[in-house]
Amino acid sequence: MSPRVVSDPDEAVAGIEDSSTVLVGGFGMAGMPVTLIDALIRSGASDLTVVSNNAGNGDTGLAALLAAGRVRKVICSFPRQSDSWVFDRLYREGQVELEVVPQGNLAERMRAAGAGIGAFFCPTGVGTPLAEGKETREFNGRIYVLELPISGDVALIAAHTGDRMGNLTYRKTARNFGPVMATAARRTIVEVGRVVEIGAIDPEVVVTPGIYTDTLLDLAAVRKGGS
Amino acid sequence: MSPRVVSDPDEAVAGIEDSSTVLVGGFGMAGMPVTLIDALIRSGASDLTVVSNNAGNGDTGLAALLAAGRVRKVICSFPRQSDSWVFDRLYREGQVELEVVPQGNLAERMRAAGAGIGAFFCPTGVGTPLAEGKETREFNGRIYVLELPISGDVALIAAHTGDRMGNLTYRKTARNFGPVMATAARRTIVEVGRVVEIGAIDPEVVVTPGIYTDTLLDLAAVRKGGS
Amino acid sequence: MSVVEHLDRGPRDKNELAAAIAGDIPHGAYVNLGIGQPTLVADHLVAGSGVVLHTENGMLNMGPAARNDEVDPDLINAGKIPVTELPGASYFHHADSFAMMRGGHLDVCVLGAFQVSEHGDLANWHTGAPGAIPAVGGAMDLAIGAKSVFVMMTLFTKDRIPKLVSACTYPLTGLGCVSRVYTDYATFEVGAAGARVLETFGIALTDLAERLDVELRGHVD
Amino acid sequence: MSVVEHLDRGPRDKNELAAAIAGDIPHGAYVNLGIGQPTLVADHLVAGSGVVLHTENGMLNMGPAARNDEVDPDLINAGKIPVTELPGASYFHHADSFAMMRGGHLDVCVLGAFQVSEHGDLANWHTGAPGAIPAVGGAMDLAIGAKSVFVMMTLFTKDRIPKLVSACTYPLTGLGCVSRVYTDYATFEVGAAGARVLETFGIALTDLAERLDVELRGHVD
Repeated sequence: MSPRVVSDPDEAVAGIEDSSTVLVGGFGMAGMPVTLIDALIRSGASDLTVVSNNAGNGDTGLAALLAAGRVRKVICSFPRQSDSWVFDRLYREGQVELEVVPQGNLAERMRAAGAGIGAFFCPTGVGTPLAEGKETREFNGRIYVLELPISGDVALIAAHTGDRMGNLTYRKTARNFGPVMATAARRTIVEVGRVVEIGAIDPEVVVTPGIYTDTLLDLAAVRKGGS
Repeated sequence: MSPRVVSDPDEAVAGIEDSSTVLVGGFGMAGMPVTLIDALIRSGASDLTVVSNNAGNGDTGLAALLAAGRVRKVICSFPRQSDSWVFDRLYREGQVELEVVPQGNLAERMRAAGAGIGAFFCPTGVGTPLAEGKETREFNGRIYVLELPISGDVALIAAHTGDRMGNLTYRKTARNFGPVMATAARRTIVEVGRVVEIGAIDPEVVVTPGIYTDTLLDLAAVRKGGS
Repeated sequence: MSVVEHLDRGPRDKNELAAAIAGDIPHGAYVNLGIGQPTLVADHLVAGSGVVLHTENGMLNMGPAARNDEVDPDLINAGKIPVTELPGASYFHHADSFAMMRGGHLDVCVLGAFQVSEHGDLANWHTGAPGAIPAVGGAMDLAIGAKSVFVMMTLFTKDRIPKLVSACTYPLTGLGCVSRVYTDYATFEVGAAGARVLETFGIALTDLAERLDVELRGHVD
Repeated sequence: MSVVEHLDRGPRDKNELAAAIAGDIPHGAYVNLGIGQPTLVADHLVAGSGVVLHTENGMLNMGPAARNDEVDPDLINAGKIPVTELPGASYFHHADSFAMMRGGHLDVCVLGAFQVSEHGDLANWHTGAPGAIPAVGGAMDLAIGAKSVFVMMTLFTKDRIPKLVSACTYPLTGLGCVSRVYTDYATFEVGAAGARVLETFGIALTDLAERLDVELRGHVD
């Protein structure tokens, strides 16, 4: 199905249920779907598992979602940052669970979910606390750890341009987790800087094919106050 | 290292040793590195294992390599075609070994080799003769087969444009196996329609980053008789 | 649900089958059409169906076969036939293309078959004949890679042996993967609960049941 | 090979360390510089070195830190600092970026460390302090993902405890992954065969050996 194209952030995130696993794109602020996260907070959805590289910084975005008490568990590679005070407090108070995953495993485990891989043997983390209790096996003289896919009920990502078929392009290092998360969730919601007509994106430069896009939030229309 | 840029096909393939595993790009004739295959035949390298989607057709390209008696084993998804008489004869005479691999497994196993994955559990082929003797395991109620990476000593692929850092773009469905094979071989040799200066390819549209390219054969220069 | 018996006509030809399948593909679906007869389905997808065709050699929104000067050797389908590109197309490499398929992102896949079992097992890659050279291509990936797998085939071989069977005797392509079988004489649902007839063409249900060695659900003798 | 003792000078400062590492990076290498001090190495790579910098958040041929109006929020390095793009750059997503790393395609990775063992084990992600919130980022992937992993660190903690050890006491980042350790007082080779001193700075080899609880190969008392 071609994606729904909407200009109302609340409409974009409507239907995200309590207890969902939500994949949230971005690395630092690059590629962070801030408009969708704000709408998710307004939606009231709670008991969420959030999968994202970081666990929020400052008081906005993911940090605000955490502060609002909507997150049961965070799966991320790097929760502790100089300005991750919201997460730090909730974690120390036992208000939020944490699964720390090496960044490459985070990406590859979501890629596996999107690609139909049941599990994979991975070279990262062997002999470290993050592999404790996990199955290991030797192939060709090297030891690997068995890792399982991470899939989402919903992915919230940001892209640069999207056409009305949902084909997406990204910009510079804001690409990061977006293309992987788009494949790993049952429903992918994308905020884009601009929506263009079908045919306006060169088929050779599409990064996320439209098959992965379910809802497209047109930020240009949001700025204009809807359309 | 930036790739060597050469205009002589024989120089491009020099150093491919007997008993090498050679990944050969292309699906049908689209993306087939015909100039490099011809040079590989002239090089005399023998006892090769060839990994490619097909096992040659007509009397040129891979079929000619097979006819010259240089191939010990073929790993492919679809050897039998209406015009694969060279392979068919050699196979029936017991002159060449065959490993048939589902097309998606062929791609994913090479991707695994390039990505440092030790093995992966795959949904394709469960319960079929191609999974016989392979380990299976259930995850989330679905059965998967354990598949191992396929890596190459050399990859021979074709791309559309390459810059002098080895960044590559492809054209339409000629992209097929090229980007995957480029990651899966210790040495990747690429024939490109044209070589451009560094900076001439938009960083957003690079499909194969230069890190994967070792040798770039400039077909435009080959046509001009070398430069 | 009662079975519709079309007795005022003969069995369906391949174009009628293709049209029937096209009619059952939901609006806006992402669809892969297997090599051979399934490609005929494309001709019957009406404009505005919003159906997007995937070809496993790395493309979404594939257009019709190329004609004359549209032919471009870099633009072919999985059957290696020159095709065209529709607006909104995209290209990707083989690993991404099969990840799309194996990850369950396609809605419908239409395949030919040598045999389909009442439980949805598929045999379509190898006759098992001694000396035959095995060649699987993308068949096993397609079989397990779509939300719904439709088979399009004649119900009987030239020797009048049924191809819908209680258990496949040919080497399997996939287990329990087919949900619907479109044949000249009838359309079936297959799966864990067994086979059920939806429609017949040019044959009465009772006659059909006699010619098959398969228990048909919902069919009362 | 005899050890070079530089006794006419003090220990190296971080810029000297960075310069030494830059000098040991082969021409044209693909290199990832870890967050923090290792990024200083970039300042010492001479023009024409052909070194291509990888940043694991999805870019090859990263340029220097962005200044003034070069700052682009969409263009940052793994430390989330705005950077620039050099001609011949390319962008890719996180799975492709870590596939590049974990597949062993990078030549050199330079990392900071809390501890390195004589056998090349690395501890650089977690002090193991009770109550510390664990945060690994890409450290474990970087540790196992390059053909050579160089560590850049001070040889002693502020409490003068050696960070080159016989066995790490901090939680491990990777096993046997480090090949060379650049410190203020000395450069070491580490690995399966144990630690070996290559050069010392402002300290005699015998004094260095006394301050470490590690057997130094090639060091004769």
